[in-house]
Amino acid sequence: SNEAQTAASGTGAQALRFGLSAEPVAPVAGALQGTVANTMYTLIHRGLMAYDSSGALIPALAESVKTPDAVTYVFTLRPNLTFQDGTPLTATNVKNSIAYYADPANGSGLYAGLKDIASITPDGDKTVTIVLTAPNSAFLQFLAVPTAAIIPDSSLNSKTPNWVGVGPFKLTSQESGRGLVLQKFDGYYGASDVKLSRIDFAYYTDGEARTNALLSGDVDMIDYVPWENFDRVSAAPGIKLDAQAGPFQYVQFNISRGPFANPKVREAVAYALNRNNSVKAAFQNHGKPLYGIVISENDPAYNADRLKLWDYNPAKAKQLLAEAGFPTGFATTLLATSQYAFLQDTALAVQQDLKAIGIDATLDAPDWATRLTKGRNGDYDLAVSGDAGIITDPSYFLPLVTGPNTPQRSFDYNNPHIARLIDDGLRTTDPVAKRAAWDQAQSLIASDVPIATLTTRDQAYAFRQGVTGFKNLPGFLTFYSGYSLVNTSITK
Amino acid sequence: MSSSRWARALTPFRIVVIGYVLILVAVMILAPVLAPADPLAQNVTKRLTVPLTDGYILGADELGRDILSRLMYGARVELFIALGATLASMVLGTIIGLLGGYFGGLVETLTMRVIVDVILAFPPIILALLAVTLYGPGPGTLIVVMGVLFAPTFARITYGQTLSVKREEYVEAAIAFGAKTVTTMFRVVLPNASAPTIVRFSLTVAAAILLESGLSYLGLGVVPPTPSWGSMVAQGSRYLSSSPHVLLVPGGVVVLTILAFGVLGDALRDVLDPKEKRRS
Amino acid sequence: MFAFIVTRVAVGAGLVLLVLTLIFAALHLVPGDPAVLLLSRGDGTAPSQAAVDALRGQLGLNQPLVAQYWNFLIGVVTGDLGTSFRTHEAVVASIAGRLPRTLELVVFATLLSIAVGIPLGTLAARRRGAVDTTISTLTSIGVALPVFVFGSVLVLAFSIWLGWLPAGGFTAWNQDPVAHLKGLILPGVALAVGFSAIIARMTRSSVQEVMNQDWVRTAKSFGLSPFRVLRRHVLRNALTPIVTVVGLGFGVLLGSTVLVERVFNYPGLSSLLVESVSTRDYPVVQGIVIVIAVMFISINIVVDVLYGFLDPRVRR
Amino acid sequence: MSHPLLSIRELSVDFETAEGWKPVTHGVSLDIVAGQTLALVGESGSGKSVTAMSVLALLPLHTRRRGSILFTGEDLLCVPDKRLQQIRGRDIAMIFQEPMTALNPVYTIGRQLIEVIQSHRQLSTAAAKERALELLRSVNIPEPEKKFDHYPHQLSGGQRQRAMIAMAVSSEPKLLIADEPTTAIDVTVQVEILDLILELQSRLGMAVLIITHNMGVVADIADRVVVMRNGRVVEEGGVEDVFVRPREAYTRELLAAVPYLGRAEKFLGGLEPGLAVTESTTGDMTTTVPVLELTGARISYPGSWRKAGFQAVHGVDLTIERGEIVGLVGESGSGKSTIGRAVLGLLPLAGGTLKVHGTDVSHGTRALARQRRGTVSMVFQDPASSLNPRRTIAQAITDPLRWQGIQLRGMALRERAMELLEQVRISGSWADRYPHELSGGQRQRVGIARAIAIEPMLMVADEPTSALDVSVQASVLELFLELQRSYGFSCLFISHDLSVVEALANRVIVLQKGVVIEQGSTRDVLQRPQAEYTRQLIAAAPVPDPTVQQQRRQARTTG
Ligand SMILES: Nc1ncnc2c1ncn2[C@@H]1O[C@H](COP(=O)(O)OP(=O)(O)OP(=O)(O)O)[C@@H](O)[C@H]1O
Ligand SMILES: Nc1ncnc2c1ncn2[C@@H]1O[C@H](COP(=O)(O)OP(=O)(O)OP(=O)(O)O)[C@@H](O)[C@H]1O
Ligand SMILES: [Mg+2]
Ligand SMILES: [Mg+2]
Repeated sequence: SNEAQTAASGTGAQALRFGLSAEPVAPVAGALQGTVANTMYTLIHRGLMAYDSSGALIPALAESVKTPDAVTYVFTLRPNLTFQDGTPLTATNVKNSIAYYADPANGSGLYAGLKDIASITPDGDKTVTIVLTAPNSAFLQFLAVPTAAIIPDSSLNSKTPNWVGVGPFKLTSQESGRGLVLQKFDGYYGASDVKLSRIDFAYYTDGEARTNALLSGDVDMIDYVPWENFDRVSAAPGIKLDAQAGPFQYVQFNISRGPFANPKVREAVAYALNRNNSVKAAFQNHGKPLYGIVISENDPAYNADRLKLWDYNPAKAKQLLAEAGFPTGFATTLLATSQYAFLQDTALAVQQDLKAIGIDATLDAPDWATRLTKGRNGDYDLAVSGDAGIITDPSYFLPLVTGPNTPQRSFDYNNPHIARLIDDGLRTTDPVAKRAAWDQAQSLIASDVPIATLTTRDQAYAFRQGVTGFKNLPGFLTFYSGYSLVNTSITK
Repeated sequence: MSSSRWARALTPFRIVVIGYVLILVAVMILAPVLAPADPLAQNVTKRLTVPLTDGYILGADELGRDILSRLMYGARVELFIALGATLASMVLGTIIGLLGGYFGGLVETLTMRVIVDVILAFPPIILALLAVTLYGPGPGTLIVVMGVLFAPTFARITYGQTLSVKREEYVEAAIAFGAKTVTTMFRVVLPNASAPTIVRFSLTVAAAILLESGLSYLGLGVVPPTPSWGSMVAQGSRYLSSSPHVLLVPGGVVVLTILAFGVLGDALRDVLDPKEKRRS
Repeated sequence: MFAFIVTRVAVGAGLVLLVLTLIFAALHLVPGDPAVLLLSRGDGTAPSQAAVDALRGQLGLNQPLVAQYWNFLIGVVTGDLGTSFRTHEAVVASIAGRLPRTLELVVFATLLSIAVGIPLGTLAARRRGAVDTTISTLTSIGVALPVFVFGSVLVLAFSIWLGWLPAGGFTAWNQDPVAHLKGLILPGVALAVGFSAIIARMTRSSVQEVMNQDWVRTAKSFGLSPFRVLRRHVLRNALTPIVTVVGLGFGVLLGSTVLVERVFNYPGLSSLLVESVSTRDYPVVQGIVIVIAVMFISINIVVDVLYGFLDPRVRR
Repeated sequence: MSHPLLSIRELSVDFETAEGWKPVTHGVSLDIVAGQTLALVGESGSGKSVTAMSVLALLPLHTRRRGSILFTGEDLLCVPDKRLQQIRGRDIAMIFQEPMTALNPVYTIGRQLIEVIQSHRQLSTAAAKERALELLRSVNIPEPEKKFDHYPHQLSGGQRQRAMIAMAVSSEPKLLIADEPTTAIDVTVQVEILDLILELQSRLGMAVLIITHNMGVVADIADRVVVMRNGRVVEEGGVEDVFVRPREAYTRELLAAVPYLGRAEKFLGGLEPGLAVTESTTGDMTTTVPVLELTGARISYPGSWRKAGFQAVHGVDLTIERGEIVGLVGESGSGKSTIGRAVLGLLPLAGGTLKVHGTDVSHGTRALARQRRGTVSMVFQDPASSLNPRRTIAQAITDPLRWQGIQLRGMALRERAMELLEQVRISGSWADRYPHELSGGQRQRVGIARAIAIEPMLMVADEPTSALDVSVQASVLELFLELQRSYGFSCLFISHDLSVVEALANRVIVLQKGVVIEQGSTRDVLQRPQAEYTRQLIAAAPVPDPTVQQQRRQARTTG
């Protein structure tokens, strides 16, 4: 059937059949709605900034960005930008969109990054000037988050499905539960470089089914290859696997009660974890042990010497426990979820590690929805989580040490010192100072242990050999790899 | 029950099957003595070891745990849950179906409609979620959930049979000879309506193991790392193409056990049918 | 019979209301906040409380429960099942899109199971010994094989190695009838394996029971062919428990094809239900439950009427 | 003698039991010539039905036949199944002993008839239906068009039996095997059925193998008689010879036990029906309440689906005093069994009142039903379907005792079961058999044993001796009289056999089409019948004397 459609859409047309790991929810302006939603945003929408195939920040709707001073950004828009519904994109649209995302009342996930905006001024039709209250080295990264798209004013509410963008592809049809079709949007500013004429997305929730669809030739490309299938997929002839270290896993603590209120106990946990085991157990070795806090190699704060805050040292862990007053350990609970097998396996590995130092943790593995509620309400002692920053700047770590309780941070944990240091790093324009602040923050993290990190995991796309130009973006950006579909082409 | 009917029902095949079940029971009881390793001990470096290597007789699972030991301990959990749930649902369902079919009218509406139809129409996953929320996960909750889920099947089967059997003349005869209603229902109608129930029993054991597997998969079942066959199958299915033994070994045991219960169910049916004389 | 059906339908309506109430209560009892879930990235950061509150307000979740329940009932009565929290699609529309697919799959699987199960069970009952043992082994494997395992094996064999059939997915009939039918085969077979095994088992027992009856001897004595005796005098009389099981199985399949739908990526009702439960998409869950309840109750009415057709003694 | 159509030679049938092969018949030999009727008589359980069923290989599985069965020269023991299938129904047709269980409950008798008709002849369904109706008419089923659409359970015992007969004669076979074909049919209809058979016989040269306990029937239609006992043929000969000059002691015994209408005093060793308690001494009717009192009873069967209900009994008055045996006779389908079931509370009254022991139980509430318990019992017309197939006969007999809390100890129960079995002349060692392992007559006796087990005050006995050979019948009847004498039990005795009624009943009630047309003391009714129907009945009652029967038949055909 797909072939038939391709033929119908004209000769020389390139149609990519993409097996997507979930059905995208109806996009809501500003909301962070998950991996597949991000993929849709990268295709349908555009913001002022974007990432190129190497993961470098590039101007998108903005032709250029000038920063006359540390708090001023002047964006010059590309000419003749039009939305997919035919209306022109104006500087006012830019202002309205960004202002909307900067307002916490709108439920925007970008609020943290945009809250420093003091003013947004459209100058005529071409330029928009944004002034911040303080310097923010991650500001442009926030604008490159796919959801920071510039959209028609009519989409700036939580009711209208946010399907109209200025991106390279346009939604043409959608069938609930089955898939959707995107067609090349000729009004896109870079349309001449876009090779694909259309992308047929089919939803494959089950990882095995997704893999099989690729292997049997039902689709050309899939996202989120299950770790169990990495080897099978890379071994398959004519199939290419593109993996990048992505999110990180960690143990979070409930600080409000019990032994984990004591930093020594948390530190003991951090030393007790056999991270090599976790990588094997949960990701069939397709990940890396993580002894500290993830940071992008490209970030000025990156310091190869400070990547290890803890190591695997059960003896030390026991000693720390004894110092904390638990020489014989104690019993506790470990919250995970059964909905994501990798989290459950991670939890099982952690459970065994804890047992080795005398902490007897009973596993609680409800479904994801319940897991979130429990996490949010502090209804746990220990929990395992996976997370990724929406930006690569180390300030992604802020919500884990300060701010309101969320399901995935240590419950009631709050360390203003660490928060301050990270914030300092964000505010400075001096790379050296940023690195110093981050180093200092790391020292505090090492002993106060807001979370005990465990592993990073690889996120992989896989595609037929005929698919070229696609690139899985490194690190957290892997979730924004849809950006590189702009450069992708396909030969049958 | 004459011993001869038992003797007749015992074909060599069935004797082998009974032997298997006895072994199973022995393993259940003696798991701590027989198991070669701690069923919970992980050795991730040995993960997915294939059978008969490195001292893993049946191989190791994704966390490097000894599959044989997990199977042995898992038998306890599994059979407790599967048999418990099946028995509970059978007793419950049969009584409901019998009441509904025998009395008809309001009793039928209350039993077959208000209880059975409503349970059937209620999505199992929500029921399971609810039960786990209210009682916490674990074998007890599983038995309750599956007992409730399977009872309607037994009820409907018994109901259908009861409708027919209660019109038989020997039932009238029992009534005429003063059998109390309870006696008529349970001693006269039920034995003559129960052949499908017996067959269904073994099928339900199978369904229970499968459902346990499914629920474990959804985190509504046995709490990991406690081994249960169902959860082993569920976990193992992820490795179907890469390390099939993780699935095939517990899967095989499940199949064998279900086969055994099926064969025993058939044997029991044959024994309970006085007209069944044939030797297989 | 007419009165019987009318009463049953009336009672059925009451039951649907009961199911509705129970499902409403259950959904609100089960933890998990739809707003939080909607605003959470797959497994990433959590949304701000302000955003959650705003969304809750918009979804109507901040109203008192009684009011929510009332609105829900009014909606049901007026045929408006609301819109999905997740996709903003009208619930009626999403169900209307998916129900026919599931129905088609389930009907296909049921017919296949009947076509395989009844002959197999009859054969087992008539021929004892090796045939019986073989069939009973096969059916045990059939009931013991989890669909997700058997389904995966089917895909490996027929899609990846042989490449005869699609690994999954769904093609609309009007798009490509052949592809549509091809897409039905593997999931249908995967569903039918367990179901046909169950039917075979029930048939075996039931047929055995009837074969010993005197009227079978009468039929034989008049020189009816063995096949005719079997069909008209054995199977026909053995049908009651088989019909029960088929009716039940059909209903159960309707609501629980989720695993098959997953393995074969078949966009049916069941996967929508499970997805909606896991995202706490209340309107969709409620809508599907209504549909399934109505179908279940109707099937049971049909089965009960069938009992009368099958056995004149139970007519009323 | 011409060449036999069917020739059974040295036939031995064994049943496989837990203890190995158990022989049931030993070297049975008999010949049937075309156009002739052979009557197979003998003790109940002697292997008559087994022999008959061997012919068409209809025995249950796990039986073994040895010897030979030659049918037109072909040995049926060795023919392939396909051939057997051709012979069955077309060349040899069989009427089974128990028509309730022999008919498929889920098809109307019409459909079953059509199926049989079409099985050996290419006929359109319409033509087959026509033929079916014709057959129903020829076996004297009232309102055949209506009954055509009835299911077996909606027919009376005799109607089912006639449906069975219609099926068997539908193909006009060369050989008709009739196993007790008229047990549930009143004598007037019986005569017509026998006429039908004889007519077929003379028209087609059909041979008939009839198994019966009714010596009157034997005398009426048989050319030759074979007497069986304990699985062996003990005597064989022409009908005259056997009746007039029986050679074997057993045959003589058998004939001596035959009741003869109008000669009740010779029967039952001179025992006479006991006198009803009320009549016996004072004649004062007010001091004792009747055991059973039906006034203006109307009984209907409910309709189902679109079919209307059927009123079977229209305003019947019936009283049974304590210690009285009342014979209920009448046309087949006249509502006798229906009344019996109503008395037991198995059917509700649509009108009128029913009093048991003076208590009004017309509106069968549970409490009233309980009162009836322990005092009223029943022998069902169809022994096969009224016995629970999953209970051994000992259990079947003692279950009522346990249900009524009369005796609850294991061993005692078993002993009582043995004792009751012996009373109906079944060996106590059979206690653990299941009903399907018995012969028809044995099953019937189990039903009787069950009914007397609770020592009821009132018993409804629906054709309790129809399947019994005369000698067993005699002992059962004696048993009844003994019970009547020993504790004054009362009985509603439903029967088609007027000679039995005469021997046993104090009073007789004649029923026709759901209405009582005559009642009175046995002597009055049977010797001075008032109603035309009663007169017909008495005239039609066969007598166990070939010469008399011969004369009657001649009188009928000429007159
Ligand atoms: N379940 C039923 N539904 C409708 N009609 C019935 C039903 N049972 C019996 N009848 C009808 O009621 C009438 C009386 O039946 P009943 O069995 O009382 O006759 P009977 O006098 O015992 O005859 P027989 O001597 O043949 O046994 C018959 O005409 C029969 O067709
Ligand atoms: N299925 C069986 N299993 C064991 N014994 C049986 C079975 N069927 C019949 N018999 C026995 O075989 C013997 C002959 O039975 P059969 O039915 O031929 O008797 P019958 O002469 O027809 O008697 P009746 O006049 O009582 O019908 C009986 O003693 C009976 O108990
Ligand atoms: Mg007989
Ligand atoms: Mg009768």
